[in-house]
Formats: sequence, C-alpha cells, structure tokens
Amino acid sequence: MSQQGQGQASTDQLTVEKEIVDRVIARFGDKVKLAYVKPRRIRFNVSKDIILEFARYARDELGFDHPISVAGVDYPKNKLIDVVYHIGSCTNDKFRSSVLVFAVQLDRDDPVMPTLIPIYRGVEYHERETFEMLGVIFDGHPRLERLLLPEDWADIPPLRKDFHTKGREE
Amino acid sequence: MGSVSGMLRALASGSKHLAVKRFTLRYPEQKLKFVGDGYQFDPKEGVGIAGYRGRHILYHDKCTGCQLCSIACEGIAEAISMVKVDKQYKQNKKGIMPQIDYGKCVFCGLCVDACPFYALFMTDDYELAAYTKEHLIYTPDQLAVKPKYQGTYEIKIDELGAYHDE
Amino acid sequence: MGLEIDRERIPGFDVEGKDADGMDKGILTLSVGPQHPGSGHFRLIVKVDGDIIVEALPDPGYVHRGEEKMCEYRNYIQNIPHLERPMIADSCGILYPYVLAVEEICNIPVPERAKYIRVIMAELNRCIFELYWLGIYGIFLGHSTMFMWPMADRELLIDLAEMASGARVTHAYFVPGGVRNDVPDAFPEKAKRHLLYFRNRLKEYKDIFYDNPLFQARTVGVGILRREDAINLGATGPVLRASGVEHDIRKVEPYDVYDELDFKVITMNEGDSFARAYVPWLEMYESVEIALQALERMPSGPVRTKLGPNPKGAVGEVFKRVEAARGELAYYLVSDGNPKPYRVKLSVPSFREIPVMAHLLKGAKLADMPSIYWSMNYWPVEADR
Amino acid sequence: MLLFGVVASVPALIVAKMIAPRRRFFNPVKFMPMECGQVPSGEGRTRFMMQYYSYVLMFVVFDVMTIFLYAWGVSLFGLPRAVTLPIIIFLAILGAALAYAMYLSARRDIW
Amino acid sequence: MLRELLSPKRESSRGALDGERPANFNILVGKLSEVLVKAIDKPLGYAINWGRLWSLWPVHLETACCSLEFGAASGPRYDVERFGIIEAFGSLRQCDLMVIQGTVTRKMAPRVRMIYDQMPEPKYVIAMGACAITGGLYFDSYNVLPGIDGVIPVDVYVPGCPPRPETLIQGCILLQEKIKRTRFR
Amino acid sequence: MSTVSEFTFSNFVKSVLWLLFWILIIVSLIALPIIFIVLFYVPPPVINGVEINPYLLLTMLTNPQVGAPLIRPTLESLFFRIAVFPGFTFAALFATVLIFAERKTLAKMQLRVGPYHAGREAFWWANSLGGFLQLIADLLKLLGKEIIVPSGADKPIFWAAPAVLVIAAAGLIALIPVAPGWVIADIDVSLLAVFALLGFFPLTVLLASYASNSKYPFIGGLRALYQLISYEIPLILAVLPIVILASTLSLTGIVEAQYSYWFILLVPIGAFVFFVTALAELERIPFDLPEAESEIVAGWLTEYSGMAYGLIQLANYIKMYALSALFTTLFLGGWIGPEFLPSIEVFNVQVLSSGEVSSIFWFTIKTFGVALFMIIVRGTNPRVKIDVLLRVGWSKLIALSFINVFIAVALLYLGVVGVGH
Repeated sequence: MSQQGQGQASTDQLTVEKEIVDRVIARFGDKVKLAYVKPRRIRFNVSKDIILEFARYARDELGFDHPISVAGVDYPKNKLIDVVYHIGSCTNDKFRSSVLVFAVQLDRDDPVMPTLIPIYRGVEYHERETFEMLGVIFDGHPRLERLLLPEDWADIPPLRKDFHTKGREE
Repeated sequence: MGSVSGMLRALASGSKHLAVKRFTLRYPEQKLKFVGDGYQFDPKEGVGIAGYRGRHILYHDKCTGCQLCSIACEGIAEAISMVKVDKQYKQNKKGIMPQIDYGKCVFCGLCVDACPFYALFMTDDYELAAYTKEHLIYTPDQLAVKPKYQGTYEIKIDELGAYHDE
Repeated sequence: MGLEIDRERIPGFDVEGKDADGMDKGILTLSVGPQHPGSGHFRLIVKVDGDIIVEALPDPGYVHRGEEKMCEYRNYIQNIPHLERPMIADSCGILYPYVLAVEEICNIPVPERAKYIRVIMAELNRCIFELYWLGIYGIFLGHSTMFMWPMADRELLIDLAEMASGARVTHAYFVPGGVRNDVPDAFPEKAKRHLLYFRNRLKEYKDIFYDNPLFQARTVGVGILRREDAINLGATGPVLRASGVEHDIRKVEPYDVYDELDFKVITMNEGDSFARAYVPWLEMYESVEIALQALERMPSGPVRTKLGPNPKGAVGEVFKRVEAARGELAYYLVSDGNPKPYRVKLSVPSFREIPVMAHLLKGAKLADMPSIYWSMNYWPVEADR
Repeated sequence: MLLFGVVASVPALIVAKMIAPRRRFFNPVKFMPMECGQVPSGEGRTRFMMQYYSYVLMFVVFDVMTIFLYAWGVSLFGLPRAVTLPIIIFLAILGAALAYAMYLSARRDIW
Repeated sequence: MLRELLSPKRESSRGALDGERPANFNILVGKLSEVLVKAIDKPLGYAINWGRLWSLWPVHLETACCSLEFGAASGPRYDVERFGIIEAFGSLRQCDLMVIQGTVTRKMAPRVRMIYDQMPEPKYVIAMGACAITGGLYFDSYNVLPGIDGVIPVDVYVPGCPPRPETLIQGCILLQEKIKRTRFR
Repeated sequence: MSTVSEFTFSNFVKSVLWLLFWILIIVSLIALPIIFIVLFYVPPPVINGVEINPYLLLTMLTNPQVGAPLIRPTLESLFFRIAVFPGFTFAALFATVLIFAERKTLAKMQLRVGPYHAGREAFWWANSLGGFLQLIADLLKLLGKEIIVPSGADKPIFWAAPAVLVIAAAGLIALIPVAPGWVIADIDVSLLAVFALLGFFPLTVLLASYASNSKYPFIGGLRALYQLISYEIPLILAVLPIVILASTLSLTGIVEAQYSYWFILLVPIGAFVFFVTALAELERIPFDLPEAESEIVAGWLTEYSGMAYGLIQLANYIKMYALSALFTTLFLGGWIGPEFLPSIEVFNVQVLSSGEVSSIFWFTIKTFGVALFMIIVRGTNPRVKIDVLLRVGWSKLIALSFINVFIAVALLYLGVVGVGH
C-alpha cells in the first residue's frame, strides 16, 4: 500500500492535526484507521459502512464543509480501489488550513459505496467522474451516467490500471 | 439620474479612446522583437537562457547523434525522429541527426534541455504554416538553416497609450 | 463490473426534447453548445419554459483528453508540457501545484530567487487569465469594446511572460527545483513599466463596464449564490469570495514566498453576477501589487536546482493546492517509487463550479444565462482535463 | 419606390441562387435546422409559453389610443382651448390605467 | 500538381473528350453559349473569387485551448479584421472558414463533421495547432483523434501549440493564396 | 464552367479585354437589331419638350452642350428620384458608407485598425482606401455563396422575407425630404406612413423566424415581437409634440416649421426617447435582443445564409440611414442650415442651385452625425434584457413621453412657439 511509512511526521508543530485526530479517534475509535498525519494533511481509512456517519461528523462537528477533490486510485495488486475524498474547511478558522483526507477501500470487482451527496452536494460531479473513470458505483446518486467520455464509449473505465492506451501496453 | 450619468460616463470613456493611439501590430509588415536569439540551454549550469521558443536550429558540427533529444520527446509529442544524413561528421559516427515534425512539436524546449552538446537550440522563427503535413517535417538540413527572421517592433508606452514602434 | 449504462439517459444526440410530456407543456429544449457563441467547448442542455430556464444540465467532456491517464505513462519532467495544456490562459497556475507536489515527493530544494520568479509569473498569469475572462464576459453581454480592451492590455503582460519564459501562453516554465531559466536582465524594469501602465488601464474598465447602468441591469441581483450554498456546493476562488467567504489559499496555506508578501483577500457579500465580475477586477490590483513587491525583493542567485535526468519519487502520496486564477487548484499525486507517478489527480476549480452553475441556472431567465455561465470562471478545457 | 425595392432586391437573390455553388450529391445533414452541431431534437415550432402576455394586451389597447392622439395633435392649434380639457382627462385615464397595470406587473413575477 | 490540374491544356483536352455536345451540333448556338460562358463566367469568377479572399468569416467553433490564441488574434494587437476576418458571426450559416482550434476529441468529432456539413459552400478549413494536425501531445490519449484529416478536408495547417497569432495570420494568407489559385465553382 | 489558371493581373486584364471583344460582337449582332425594332414601335421619351431620340443621343456624344439643358429635367423626373438621388442608390451608398464607418469607428474605439488590407494584392491603390474595398469583397462573396433553405421551412416566406425587408426600407426613404422639393413621395400624412412602415419590420422578422423551422429563430422572432411591444408606443408618443408644434403630419411641413428653432431645443426629452426607441427599432446594440449571439446563436438570422443574409444586412443599414434621417428631419431641422456652397452649373446651365446644394450638404452631415452617435453607443454598451426593456419602455419611456407632450402643449398655450410664430 502506498500510505505506509508516512505516519512518522515531526510531532512538534502538528498540534492542530493532533487535535483533529484525537477528536476523530475519540468519536469513532477503532472503526477508522489513521493512515498518516503530515503537516496540514490527515488521512483516515474509513470503511464504507460508516462513511456517511463519518462525513456528517466531519462536516457538522469539525467544520470540514466543502469537498476539494474526489479521487479514485486503482490498486490491482491488492484488488482494491481507493476512493479518496479531500475535504477542506472555510468556516472553521482553526482547521481551515488543513485538509481532511478520508479514503474508502473498495473491492475491485464490486466497487459499490454510498454517495456523499446528502452531506456534500458538491461531490455530485466528482462522483460521476469517478464512476466513469474507475467504475465505482455510488448508491443513491441521482444521475450516475456518462460525463466526460463519448456517448459510445464501450471499453473498460480508462483510469483502471488494466486499461492501456494504444501503443503503451507494457 | 445615476443611471444617466453612468451612461454618459460610458459614452465619454468610449469617445475618449477615439483619440488613443492604435495598439495594432501590422503583422506582415511589422514583426515583433524578442529577447536574445531564442531559447538556449547551458548543460554545464543546468539552466536555460531566456529567449523565444520557435523553430529549432541544429548545429551539424556539434550533433553527435546521441538521440537524447528524441528520447526526451518520446513521452511528450514524439516529434523528433532520428534520420540518416548524407554527410559524415567525425563526432557523429552513426550519421544520424534529428528530424522534427512541426505538426507534432509543441515547442516546449525540453529537447533543448536534453542536448548535452550545445547542438540543438531554438530560434525566433514562428512562420511555419503550410499546405500539407509533409511540408511541416523539417529535415536536418532544413533545421541547420538560420532563419532570416528579423523583428524590430516592440511595445512603447507613453502618454498616447501603448503602441508598437521600432 | 456494473457498468451497464442506461443508454436512454445518455446526454447525447437525440434523447432530450422528444418526450411527449415536455412538448405538451411547451418546454423547449435548447442545446447551448458545442457550436454556440455563448458556450465555448461545452454544452448546456437548457430547457426553457417561455423565458425561464426550468432545467440546465451541463454536458462537459468535449475536450476530455485523458490527462490523468497520460500522466501515468510519463516521468515527472515529461508531464510538464501536457499538464499545463488544460489551462493555457493560466499555465503557471495549473503547473504550480504539480511542481510543488513533485518537489515534496522527490525532496527537491528550491532556490530563493526561483520562488520569487514563480510568484511573479503566477501573478502575471492570474492577470492574463482574468483579462481574457473579462473580455469574454464583455462579448457574452454584447459589449465588443470590453472584449478588445482587456485583450489589448493582456498583451502587455503576455509580453512580459514571453520575455521570461519564451512562449506566449504555454510557458512550461516551472520545473521541479525552480524555473527553467533566469529572467533576462531587462525584465524587472520592463515589468515595472508595463505593470504600472496596466494598473492605470484597469481604471478605464470601471467607467465603460462596471459603472455602466446597462451592465448593472444585466448582472446586479442575477444568479445570487448564498454563502451556505457556495460552501456546500464546493465553489472556489472568486465565486466563493464574491459570496462573502474569505478563503484564499495564498493566505490560508502560504506556499513559496506568499507569506512574506503583503496583500489583501478581496471579498464581497452580494454573491450575484456583478460581485463575481467585480472581485476579479479588484484582485488584479492586488496581483499587480504582489508582482511589484516580489520584483523589489527578488534576491540574486541560482534559479534551478540541478537534477538528474529522471527524478524518482518516494513511496507515498501528496496533496498540494494553490490559489490559481479561478480558485483552489489541487494535485493529488501518488507515487510508488518509480520515475513515473502512479496516479495524478487534478482537482481543478472549473470542474468544481459545474454544480454551482447548474444550481444557479435553474429558474434564471434565458437572457441571464451568459452572465451566470461565464461569471463562474469556468474554462471547459480545464474542467474536462 | 416599393417597386424599385423589388427591382433591386429580387435579382440579387436570383443571381445569387444561380451562381452559388452547389454540391452534386444531396447532403441531408446540410439542410437540417441548425442546432449548434447537434442533431436537432424536437420540433422547431412548438407551442411556446407566451410570457409578458399582459404587455401584449396593453399594447393592443394603447397602440390604437396613441394614434387617436395624433388627430388631436394636428388640429390642436386650430381648436379652442377648452377642447383640451377632455383630452387631458383622456390622457389621465390612460395614465392611470397604465400605472395600475405597471403596479400589477411589479407584483407578479412572470409578467 | 495543382497547377497541372488547372492548366488550360487540360481544359482543352477535356473539352475534346467531353463528347456530350457534338462539335458540329449548331455552330452558332454552340459558339454563342461558349461566348456567353467566356464573357460572363470568367470575369465574374475572378471577381467572386477575389471577394472570397478578403471576406473569410470564421465559424464560432472552439474545440480546445487554441481558441485562446484565436481570440488574441482577433484582439487589438493582431486584429485579423484587417484581412476581412471577423469573428462575430453566431450562426454557422453565414460563415465560410472553419478554424479547428485544437484538439478534436472523440466526443467532439461527430459534431465537428456536422458543423462542417451544415456550412454553406464554399468552405475552407484551417487546422490550428499541433493537436488538430496530428494529435500533438495527445498522440497516446484514449480520447483524442490523431488529427482531423479523417474527419474533414483541411486546406492549411498552422503548427504550434498553440500557434502564435502571427502564425495564424500567415496561415490565413496562405489560404488566400490557395483560394486565388483554385477554380471558381 | 471555365477554369482559372492563375490569378495574375495580366490574366485579369486579358479576360476583361476578351469580354469587351465579345460584348462588341454580341452588341452588333443582336442588341442593335433589337434596339431598332423597339425604336420602331415605341415612341421615344420626351423631356422638357425635347424628344430623346437616338440622333440626339449621338449628337450629345460629340457635343455635350446640347444635353446641358436636359440635366435639370432629368433630375426632376420621377424615375431618377426613385432610382438615384433621394432614392435607392443614394440610400444604398449611404448604407455602405455607414457599414464602413461603423467598422472603422468601432475599430478605432477598440484600439485597432479594422478592415484595411482588402484587395492589396490586386490593386496597388487598395491600401490607400483604408479598406473600403472590404465591403465590395463582402458583397461579392455573399453573392457567390450558397443559400441554404432548411428542410421543413416555409419556402415562399423564407425567400420573401429579405426582399420584403429591403422593400419596406426603401419605402421609408421615399418619404424623407432631403432638400426643399427633393422628396419622392410628398404626401400629407407621411409621418403616419412612416409609422406604418416601421411596424412592418418586426412582423416580417416574426414571419421569417417562424418560416425557418428552427428553435433559435423562433425565440428570436418572439423577442422581436416583444421588442416591438415595448418601443412602439414611446416612439409614437415621442413624435406627438412635434406634430402639436408643427400642426402638420407632413415631414416637409415639419422641417419648414423648424426655421426658427430646431425642435430638439424645445423638446429634448422627446429627442432622447425617439433616439432610444430608434435604436430598439434598428435592433442594434444595446437592443439587439432578437439577434443576441451569446443567448440564441444569431436569433432570427440563424438560418439565413449567402445573399439572403446580405440583403437583410443591407435593409438594416438602409433602415439605419432612414431612421437617422428621420431624427434629423424631426428634431435637427432637416436640411436647414446656412447657404454657403456654390451652385452646380454645367455649361453655364444651372443644375442645382446654391440653396439646394447646401441643403443636401447639411442634411447629409446631420444624418451622418446621428448615425455616428448610434455607432458610438453601440461601442460602449452591452445588450439589455427583454424584461428590462419592457419595464423601462412601459414605465420610464412612456412617462417621459407624456411629460414631453405636456411640455409641448404648455409651450403652445403660453404662446412661446407655434405655427404662426
């Protein structure tokens, strides 16, 4: 996995980050896994069962109120697809320089997870893009359909690692 | 009344510009002046020298046929391919030199960064439009020609506004 | 895989408008784009009921070029030219976070002078983009003079950027470890001259455009984006700041030398199209201020750290964000230790404005469409990547 | 003059039609209604919601009334002054109706 | 090649091979019609071809980022209106020049073709930018066409990424040369 | 169809010479016999008591002095007036100059050059014209352009609309007096006729848009209708004080009533309202809603191509001339101005008197000034919205026009001005 070996951030200046971690751990305990803490970046790995709860907690209690990016990463070796949400904050002055990262690790053959639109309305198009590019299905999404690719696209989703463009098969 | 005065001010502002000098560069007759002789790279320092990134110039007496420019371009646009040249140079045992397809080139200059022998630079020439794609492929011999391009005009600023002048 | 797609619902060639339901109500489905003077390389499917837009479905993807997939086949340096193509009007802005991310993941130091040059170039590019944007905004509202003046003044700054980097718009100037070449000796003086003249020119726009009652009639009170909506929908940049949220990455999370420079974050509370058009104009003054300060303080020294041909990244991931001209631009970069990145994700501001646009267009008048659409700071190529 | 308009404009159309280039084969796409590069969907002439309908009604009324004023205006100089009073009253009624209509329009959104 | 096609020698030989109208059909009528064609068509053809040179109205089609430099070219500094090129026509029915401004993706290609089809004759195409000519940077992208030659016929190639406005103007001048030398239809 | 080997100047000259040669042959073989046959049956026209027969024409070739007394009667003939001077040719020329002036003035305001190079490869003097050949190039191009009629269009209406627009515009210029006595149709109620003709345009636009069978023209046509609704009444009301002050509906009479004061000095509000509504009538920025590019592609013009489009543009600019001239006539005193130009004489026979020349000069200058102001307004303003236009038209402009009417009535009753003044 990519995120190992990064948890060892210098511990002195990270008071704000530490506070976020403590509050999240206090609330969710073992259900979330801390992947790393770096200056201004905190990543948790969250299972898809509690993702809605987690996101709601992050929005309402911690003040992480707007989505910056939703990225899917394909790991064919581990048979996993990470859906990584980067959430920022405008309203909470303390946390506004930090980015809360939480990732859902899905089974690569059956990537289904609930949509986060009820909590962050802005993720609608990000999730459509992730659906299109990696084939992740978001339960409850109102318009899960073609976004960027042509209407007659019939190949596998292009950002999966087993999709190779012409002349670049390795 | 505020809206009327706003309208009048807009009209006045527009009319005022009837007296401002024209900004147009009359291109086919006037050409722009650039800094330096085009983008160059100093491999010893590892830093480029500022200049316009136009068509390349290839110094046949320095090119060793090492293909580094071609390799650099491989991941970018695949514009550079190595072709045989008729003449033999003692530093160029293989007798191959880059040929650039300007239908693909994006003028990023990373091939110049890759050349360790001061052989490939860029020039100020940008007049490359052509009728066919074949005309856009420049052989090593064409690349060796120094462009006859000479621009003299640049932006002048004074109380009449900005305009182009020699 | 679960990739079956309901072909009936694809926003494509012939599906909309044929349902008997919509016809009976007299709802007309307009396709605004791709060949439309008011759309650019983008399509809005607009359903109008008389003069009111009942639904606006954005249909991006006409310029989707697969940048993220291409990144996986190229090494860190080769990625530079094509990663700036999505936003060539602001090519430094879109390259900036990538360069910062690569510097962090490959652990490359940056000389001090290079940092200042980067800031100057980023601010010049911000102005270049805003001027182009303003020009198109003018022509969208039928004001051809307002297209031409910003285009003319933009050329002053383009001349500066070209002087430093060697290309008009696709600079490919930032590299991991600094910038590609030092600025010419004549640059600071010329830059000061052009920037001061440009700042005077900016005043002219107020009379003919912002104070024009006809312009105000088209934008004031049109497409009001409330503060909560702006935050929740993920709006960013001038759109967010026009809704009264003081959020600027240059202040919130300063990169390079922004924490040493003195500037203000512009906000307005109205949240309408006028505010979204006014904020960039005010920001251009700040940009000129920043660039002038950076020119004053620029130290001498090297501008580029010498690198090997193929820098390798450490295993791990970085998330870097900067404030580009259109808002918060972030790169999520995953590395598996190879010279090539494992995954690059661009989170571009234009893409984040799409839901805002759809939200605002619903219920607006058809004549308000251009002013709302273009006030979003939307650039289709960037959104599609 | 009108005839001359015909003489001047119709030949231009005919000449243009005659010398304009045509492709030999028939390209049905060319003659589709233009819709921004899309295949047109739906009818070009639909039933369309008539917005600002009340303005149309007001127009029908006022247009006739204003033309009446011309008959008054032309002969005003020859008329005794007392005749102006009814016209003033007439204008006042018109103005009041207009003001009421504008007041209503301000209260309704869809006008 | 072009010159050969258009040389008068070929014209006369084609007239002989034509065979539709026997040469001795009716000397007076045959001559007169030829005379009329010669007398009216040729100068009119010159005149209208000359008009086309200086009145190229580009269609408002933006396919990718080169539209930026196209906008700059119609701006005050380069001002293509000097050459009669006005970028102000909304509808493609009034246009006769199509500047493909950059990358044509697979989603855009059918639309580009359709826009080209819907334009009235005569129409000319300029491929602007490396992406429009060969695919450029995106030669290995899964969603980009390798040049637009397969979609529509191209008259002039303007390389660059994006081309300078000067290069675009040079391309327009080349196109004018080409129109001068082509047959009036 | 012939082929063109190469476009060189010598080829061009050769083809022209070739053309002349064959024209001579055709003339001698066909045209001359036809002329003789016609002359045999049709009596020659009589001007000023002189019979215009071929003999006289041939005499005029060698001795032009013979024709001199005939010039003035020719100028006064109806055909000349319709076809040439106050009529169509003059208006079309004026419209052409307006197109050119518009493009150049906007370009200057926008810090650029505008059309400039047209024709420089063929004619060495092309650049010295500053791009005037551009218009001829545009015209020739449009003439040689395919006209597409969309499938499903109502073909007769689609074809007729451009011609109808030109005809209506031509009808407008017939009513405008250029100088004392120089008007084609001098009728008593010419002002009402002008209003009737002005109402013609939006209806034609609506028909044309409906005939196109396409969505954007459809919306554009409806917008033209709304626009008519919003400006028509202010337009009519703004002219009412003029009628009150001049006590006539004839345009000539209105001009003659302004010998002491121009009406713009008495009713400036009316002039303002008339100017705004004239802009709306012309569908020019800031009121070009039916053609708003960024909203509805090109509005009702979307499906028009080639010469049909060219004719519509021609009609638009003739209309622009007509409305500027109308503004001049109604508010700026028409042809009134100091007499300072000399009379025109040919072989000592006076063709135009000094007063006439000055009148035409003043009229042209004033009209051009008004048109130039319209161009500057176009350069400095964005487009408005239809609901704004309706609201402003119905509340502000109508209120202003009513105030205006009361001012006129007050002026009349206070005895300040009037017909007998």
